[in-house]
Amino acid sequence: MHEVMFWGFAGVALAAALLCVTRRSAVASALWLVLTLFSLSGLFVLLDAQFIAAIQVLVYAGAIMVLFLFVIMLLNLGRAGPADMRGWLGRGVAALLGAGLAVELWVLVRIVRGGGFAAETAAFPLPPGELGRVQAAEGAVGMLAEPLFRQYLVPFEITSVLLLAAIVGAVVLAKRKI
Amino acid sequence: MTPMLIDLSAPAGITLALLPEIVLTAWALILLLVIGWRHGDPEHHRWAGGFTLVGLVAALGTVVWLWRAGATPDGLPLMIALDSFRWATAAVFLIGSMAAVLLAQGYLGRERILVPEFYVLVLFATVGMLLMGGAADLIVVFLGLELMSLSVYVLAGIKRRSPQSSEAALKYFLLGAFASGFLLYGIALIYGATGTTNLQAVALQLADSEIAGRPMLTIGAAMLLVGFGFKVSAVPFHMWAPDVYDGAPTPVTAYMAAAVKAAGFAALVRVALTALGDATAAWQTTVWWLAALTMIVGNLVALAQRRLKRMLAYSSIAHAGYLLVAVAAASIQGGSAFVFYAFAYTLMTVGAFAVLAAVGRDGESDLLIDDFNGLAERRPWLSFALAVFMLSLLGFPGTAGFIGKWLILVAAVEAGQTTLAVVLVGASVLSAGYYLPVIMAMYMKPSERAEVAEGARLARGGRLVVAAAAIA
Amino acid sequence: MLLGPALGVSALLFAIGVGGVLLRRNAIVIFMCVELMLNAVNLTFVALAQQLGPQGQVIVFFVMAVAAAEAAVGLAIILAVYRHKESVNLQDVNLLRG
Amino acid sequence: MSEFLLSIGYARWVLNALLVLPVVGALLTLAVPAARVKHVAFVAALVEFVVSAGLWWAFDPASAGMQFEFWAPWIPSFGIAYRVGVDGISLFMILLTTLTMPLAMLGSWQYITQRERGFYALMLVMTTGMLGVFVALDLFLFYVFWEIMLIPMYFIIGVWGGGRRLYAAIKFFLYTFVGSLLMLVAILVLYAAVGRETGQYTFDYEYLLAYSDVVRPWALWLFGAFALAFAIKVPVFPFHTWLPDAHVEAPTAGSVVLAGILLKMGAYGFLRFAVPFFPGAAFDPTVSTVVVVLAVVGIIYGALVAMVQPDFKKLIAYSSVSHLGFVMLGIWALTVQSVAGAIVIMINHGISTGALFLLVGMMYERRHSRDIAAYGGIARVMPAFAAILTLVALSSIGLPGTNGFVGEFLVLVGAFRTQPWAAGIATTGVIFAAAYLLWALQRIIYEKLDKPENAQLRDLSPREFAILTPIVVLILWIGFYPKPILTRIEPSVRAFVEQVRQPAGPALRFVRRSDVREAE
Amino acid sequence: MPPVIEWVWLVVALPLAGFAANGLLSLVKPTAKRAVSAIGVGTVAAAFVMTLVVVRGLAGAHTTEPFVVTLWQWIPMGDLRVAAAFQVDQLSAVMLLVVTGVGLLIHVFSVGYMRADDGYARYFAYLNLFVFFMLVLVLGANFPILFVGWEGVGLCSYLLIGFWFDVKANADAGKKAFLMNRIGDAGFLIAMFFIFQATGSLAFDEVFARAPRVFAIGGPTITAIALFLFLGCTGKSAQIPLYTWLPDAMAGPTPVSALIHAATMVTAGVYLIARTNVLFAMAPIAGAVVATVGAVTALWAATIALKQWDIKKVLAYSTVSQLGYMFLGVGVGAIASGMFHLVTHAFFKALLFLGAGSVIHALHHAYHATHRHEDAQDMRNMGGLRRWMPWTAGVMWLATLAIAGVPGFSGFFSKDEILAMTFAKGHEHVLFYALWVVGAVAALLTAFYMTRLMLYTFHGPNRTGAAEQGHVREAPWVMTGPLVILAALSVVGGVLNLPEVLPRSGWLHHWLEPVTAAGDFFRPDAHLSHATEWALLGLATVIAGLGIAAAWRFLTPAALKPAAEAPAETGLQQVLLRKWYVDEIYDALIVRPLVWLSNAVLWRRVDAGAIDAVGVNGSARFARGLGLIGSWLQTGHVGTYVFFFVVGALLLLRAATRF
Repeated sequence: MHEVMFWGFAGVALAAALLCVTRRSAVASALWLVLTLFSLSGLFVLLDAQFIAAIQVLVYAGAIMVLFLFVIMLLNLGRAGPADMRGWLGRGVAALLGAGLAVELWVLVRIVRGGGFAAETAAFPLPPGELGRVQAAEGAVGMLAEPLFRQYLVPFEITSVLLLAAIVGAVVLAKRKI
Repeated sequence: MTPMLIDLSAPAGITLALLPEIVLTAWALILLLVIGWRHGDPEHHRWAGGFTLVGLVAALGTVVWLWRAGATPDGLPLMIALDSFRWATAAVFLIGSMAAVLLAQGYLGRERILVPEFYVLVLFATVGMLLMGGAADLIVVFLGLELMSLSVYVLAGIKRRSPQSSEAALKYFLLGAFASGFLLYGIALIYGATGTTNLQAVALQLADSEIAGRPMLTIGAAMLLVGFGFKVSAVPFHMWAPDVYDGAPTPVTAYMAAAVKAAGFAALVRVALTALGDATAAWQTTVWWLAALTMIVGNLVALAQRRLKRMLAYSSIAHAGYLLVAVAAASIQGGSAFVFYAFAYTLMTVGAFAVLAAVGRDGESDLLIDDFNGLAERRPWLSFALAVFMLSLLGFPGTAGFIGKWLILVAAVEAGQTTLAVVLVGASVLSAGYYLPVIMAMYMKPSERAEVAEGARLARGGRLVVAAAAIA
Repeated sequence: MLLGPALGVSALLFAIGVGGVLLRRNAIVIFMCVELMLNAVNLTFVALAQQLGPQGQVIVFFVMAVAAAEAAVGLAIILAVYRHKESVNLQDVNLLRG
Repeated sequence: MSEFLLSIGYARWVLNALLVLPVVGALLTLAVPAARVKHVAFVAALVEFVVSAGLWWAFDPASAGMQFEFWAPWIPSFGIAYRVGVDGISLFMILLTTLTMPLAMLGSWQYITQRERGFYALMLVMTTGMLGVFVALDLFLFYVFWEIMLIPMYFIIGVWGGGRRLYAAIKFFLYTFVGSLLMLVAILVLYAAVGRETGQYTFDYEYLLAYSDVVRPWALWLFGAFALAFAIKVPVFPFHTWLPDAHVEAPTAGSVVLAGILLKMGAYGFLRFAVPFFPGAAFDPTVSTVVVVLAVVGIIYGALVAMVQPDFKKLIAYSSVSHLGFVMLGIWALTVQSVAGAIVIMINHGISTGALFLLVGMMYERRHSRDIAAYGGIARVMPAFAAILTLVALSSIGLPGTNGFVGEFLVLVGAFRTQPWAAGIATTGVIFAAAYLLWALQRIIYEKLDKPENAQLRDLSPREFAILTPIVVLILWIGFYPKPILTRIEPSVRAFVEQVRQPAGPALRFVRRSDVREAE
Repeated sequence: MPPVIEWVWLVVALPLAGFAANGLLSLVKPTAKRAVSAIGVGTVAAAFVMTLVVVRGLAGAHTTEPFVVTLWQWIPMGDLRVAAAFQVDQLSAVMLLVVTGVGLLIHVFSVGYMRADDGYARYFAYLNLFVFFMLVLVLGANFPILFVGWEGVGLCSYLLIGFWFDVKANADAGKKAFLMNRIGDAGFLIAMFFIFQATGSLAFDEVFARAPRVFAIGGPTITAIALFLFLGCTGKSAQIPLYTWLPDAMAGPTPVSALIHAATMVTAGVYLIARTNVLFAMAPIAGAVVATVGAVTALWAATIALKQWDIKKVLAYSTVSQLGYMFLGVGVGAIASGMFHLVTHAFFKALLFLGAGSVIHALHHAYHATHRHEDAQDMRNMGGLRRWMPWTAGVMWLATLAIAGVPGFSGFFSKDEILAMTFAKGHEHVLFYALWVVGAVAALLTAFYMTRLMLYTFHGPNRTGAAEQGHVREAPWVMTGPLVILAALSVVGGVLNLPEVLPRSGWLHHWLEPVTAAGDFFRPDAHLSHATEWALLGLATVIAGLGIAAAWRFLTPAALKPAAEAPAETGLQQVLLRKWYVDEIYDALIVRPLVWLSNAVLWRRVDAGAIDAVGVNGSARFARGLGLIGSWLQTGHVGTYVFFFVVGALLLLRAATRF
């Protein structure tokens, strides 16, 4: 059951991703990307990351993609332009390089298949299902809140500065009149 | 002197350890508040610059204080490192930022880029750099890098009237984000291979040579290199650099060529030497090739340039190659050589851009080398300064550039990278082919411009930069 | 134990994202492809977190924040370019070259 | 004299003074009013010469080692020290330098009319650079000086040079730069290897020399890097093409310094560094054959090409290639006579060729042409000039009784012992030398005075006499009584030859029995 | 050592002082001709007196060992010790006397000859310098010092040939002389290197003492040394193949031709072989080569002399020819005979040249007076001059008889002795009989062309021109005085070394014995019976008479036309007039190819073409070209950048997964 759902979400995610990059219309691409993000969120749930799955939907699909769509609409880019996609040579090159990258990275899967993951990572691997149990015990939020505000306090604060900088930057660039 | 032990798990300790960053952030916030209702007036603008400078100096003060106090982490450094590398690089970044601010003060007014947020963004970018140089965790590296990058994307495009500036921002942003993806993937794989993102913990794991050779780690390292390679503009990930340097306002270009690149290197050196120091097999050869290619391509293409700004952009790529040699040495000497060279390079390149800014106007990107003909007659001191910068960039004895190059060569040779050292000197010869014509134009060719170039006066701050850098 | 498949899916997604960046000329779509790449990496983190503890998920949290920030700045830059060129097609953005 | 020098502690401060004085002079030239610049510079150069002249008396001719040494730590963490010293090999290079500079400045008196301040300051700075090269006993220090003097020369050619000065300047710079950077790498490899082996990381000349054996596996490569740097500077055929351009385009003083001193730095480098550090590589049969062949080719080739030059300066430039070929042959023949002869030729070439360039400069100042064809018959109107030109040309030809003969004779007589064929062929060089110089001489000062613009030329002015008199005196003095010079050179040369021969071992199997006698 | 010998340096120093003084005067006050003459002649006269004193000292010492006066160490380096040292012995004494004596006479003559010249001071400076170097040459106690003089006289020769440098031909001739000499000098140098290599010394006494121990008789080293030395001699003494400079050298003032190119410098080669006779004695093959080259040169030059019109050219080829005799003499080992001929030749050839100078001087004045530009040296413009110049004609006839070998005159004895010694060596190898025949034929030709010269110059009708005849005058006494003295010497010079068949024979032979003895040790004793000797003397007389008579009989001065109207020569006459086209052949085979090689190939192709254009500028252009490609790839399109980015990333990953 678990696995069937995994492959289902994975299949949708991959297919939607492919459509996202190949649709001429920017709006279509954006919507397919939203579908990919949703599928990913499903995968996150299956991988014992419920909180992440939730904010994936909230932040990514809900906020970021809306922003994208907003800009697309603002700039009136809804209609596909003829030059949006590369020519056949460009497509071939893109496909080739993409496939090449996939092949290179596929080695990761082979490793995991071949030797089992426990042998692959040196660090303290959790027993299978342990993370799920922790999540059940501490709650999806609690499991993340603890490290986030203790161990990862510094990065968290940096993130806040980062967002502030992004706001300032966006304002500087996008404001009609300064 | 007893080292000052800092407990990095307690909030007080973290505050102390991050003092420079906190000072800068606080400064940025105050500045943001102030300029919220006081901007648009050149007077306010100048004030903002001055204020920023004070902040940078204050941060430098805290850095020096922590350095002299011998701040040492109590146990494993979590997230943030406390070592001399951090303080040294922090000093380089802060000085680079100061130079950029000094340069910008006159420049922005002259070019009518009256956006006081410029300084806020410089401060934020500096915070990002400090974090990159001081990171003890890959996540901090990543976040610092993003903080710096985002700020600099905006800075590159801050001259909104100029299509070139916007284009530079767009190219930088798209490729930068793209490269961040690779970097992040690399972090993920290293996390996967070692189970941690803490640099020292990673190193501990990799002390086991069996792990060091695993594909997950090597691929992760390669991905990291791609990401850093982009930031430091290593060939073949360099192609954004000339365009962006060309299009961005000159003070920003100087900032990018000097401090931003140095920050990228600082992070690279930290990751490579601290975390992957025992897994040199995974990256040394690659860095070797990157270094060689970067030096050769950067210098060759620079040879073909006729516009000074673009030539300096390619030269900055070439210098990234020299710095990569220091990284490829994979030794402590390499690290210290890097710090010194970064410092020297910051000064000389900022100086060169400062002269460029002083001579040209309206973006300067159209300033041909031929336009410098006979400059020595008209503006002897400026020409002298530029000549010194060129020689320093060339690595001529008597300049800081030489000492830097010397240190890098020593490190490379001691690490047995003699071939790379030979490539380095060969590339230096190429570089003479474009640095010298600048000197030739200024001193040995007659002036073609009839008009007495009285305008385009160098701002006081700019002059300070030139003077400081010329001493180097 | 879905680690292997998850890593594979994430690698494929990443590759698709890269392919998209190579394929497209529209700055916004390229940016979306970059977002896709970031998400692929997120999937890797989450999959690894299942074995290595919740830190991986925390990192995903940060990545999302970064993505949001990038989106804000990036779209602002695209807007700025659009003001000059009336286009976000990268074919039209080549003042700087050589 | 020597008591007086002792009483003022001359030996302790002389080298430092020599290095500092020109810089002080340069600063002064920047400070004084424009009209006084050249006087100040000239006085500075003259003072420098006077100070250096004491070396002649204070030098102990019995010692082969370094004298007047001074040592001070500089960058201890890298084993870099400020260490200077003089031996019989460098002594005359120093004197030559300090003598040439005031003469070259006098020779520029009217030639340089623009940006005098810069010119004289650069000349003085260059003096320090060149002297530094000759006295440095620390490889880092040496390298710094070696490179530093490039810049003043580059400016002197590029700013005050002739029509194609830009091309000549950058060619000069790049050529030299290529070689010297490779040498830098070689220095570092030596430093690292010796440091690794002995635990003592230092750039000290004598320390590295003592342990240079540790790099034996890569000695050929390191030697190659050093040799390239020096060969370009010498210049050895086929690395010589920068020389004609640089010589021709440089202003008089530039040519004089180039020919008189800069070229010597290459040969000096071989004597001081390349050969002693890597004797095995330098006298590897293949290497030594190549060098000797190149030296001989340079001798003949330089002479032949010089013969057909229409430009007098270019002719002199190619003649330098020929002369320096003798120097290379002398070093590689590795006998006491030939090496000493090489040094004497270095001195002579500095004097004679420097003088020739000064004379060309005087011609140029009058007629603004360096074309041989523009002259003819000027002995009628400028008899004193013609007489001195003839004398200098004869010295360059190597006529016995002039300095030129002493050097060439020593080189050839020594070289014949170990490299008979090369020496034999090189001897024919003296024929070609006579051919190109006499032919040029004929076309310049003899034949009919058929160009009206030449009819009114002034003969030498008192200033020009002042420049040329010391040269004439030296030409004759060294020609007739070179002994004081030879005795000062001999111990160092002897030490050089013995030290190099020792480890060279089987490579020197061609040394004849008769040659071994002298070691007894 | 007699103390007076120590003063030998004065002999050398005096002319040098004269040079310095006159040289200075020539730059400062060239018009002070009186002072110049006083200095120029005075120093040489003083040197002559000093020479007499020194030679007296030497003769009084009755020693067989040379006196070596070391002045200072010249080039001491390692085991090489070259001292500035003079060697006074019998051989150098002879040369000293000739050089200072004849030199003095020619200096005196020059006072008259050069009186009107602008470069009077310069001339005397050069002449004094020449005497200085010549004295260094003959006094040098080691090879390098000898070489100083050797090259120095070459230099003076160069300066004096090109004395009237306004004319390109003169300057060319000077240069040619120097270069030809230099070729020989290179040989000399190589010989020195060999000697030093083998014996470890360059001082004469040491070398000659060590030579028997070091060299095998007839061995390759000693032969090479001797041949290289002889190469030096062929340059200096104008022998085949390097003789062509000497006729051109006649471009110089005539007293110079007399002093340098007849009496002294050109005989330096003979002197050198006499000096190193030990070495030549040990290298019989080299000796044979010397003799052969000498004999062939004697004949060769004589043929050319037959057809020359320029009076000085005839004398020049005659000089070459006579030098050939001297080499024949020293080549067969008859050192004293060679030296004997050297001395007598110095007398009569100097006389001939000075006489010719006197004629030229007169004609020059004549043409000058009428403002005609005719060649004052062309015999076709002379004829019948004995009417106006009886003294000159008379003394020149004496010299002609001497050189032609008329019995009783000095040339008869010296030339005959050489031929006799050659003949005597014939029993060793038939080659020497052949050489004797060649020498005899050359003697015949000598008698012929000298008579021709006298006939055309002094006899028959005058062709100078009607207007000019009135201006032709005998030279002043300052010029004819030296002529008379030389004439006397030419006549009686033979007593120096009479043949064995006469009483008081072989004085010079005995005098030189200390020098030649070491060499004679290695030579088989060649002796002629008195009968043969008488026969040879008779034959010589016949040859001389035949030559003179033939000239007298066949030549008709009356039929000659002045040079301006003379018809072109044809056939063999043309070939002889053009000197067998040797100059043209040298030019075509050596000079032109060399210049072409240097200019078109080495300079333009190798230097500018290959090294500079391809190597240096080519690499610069190549680098710039690569840079332009890189710049072109920088398209400005993000797509391109991403493409390279991804390719790079793939390569990096590829490298990473290989581990």
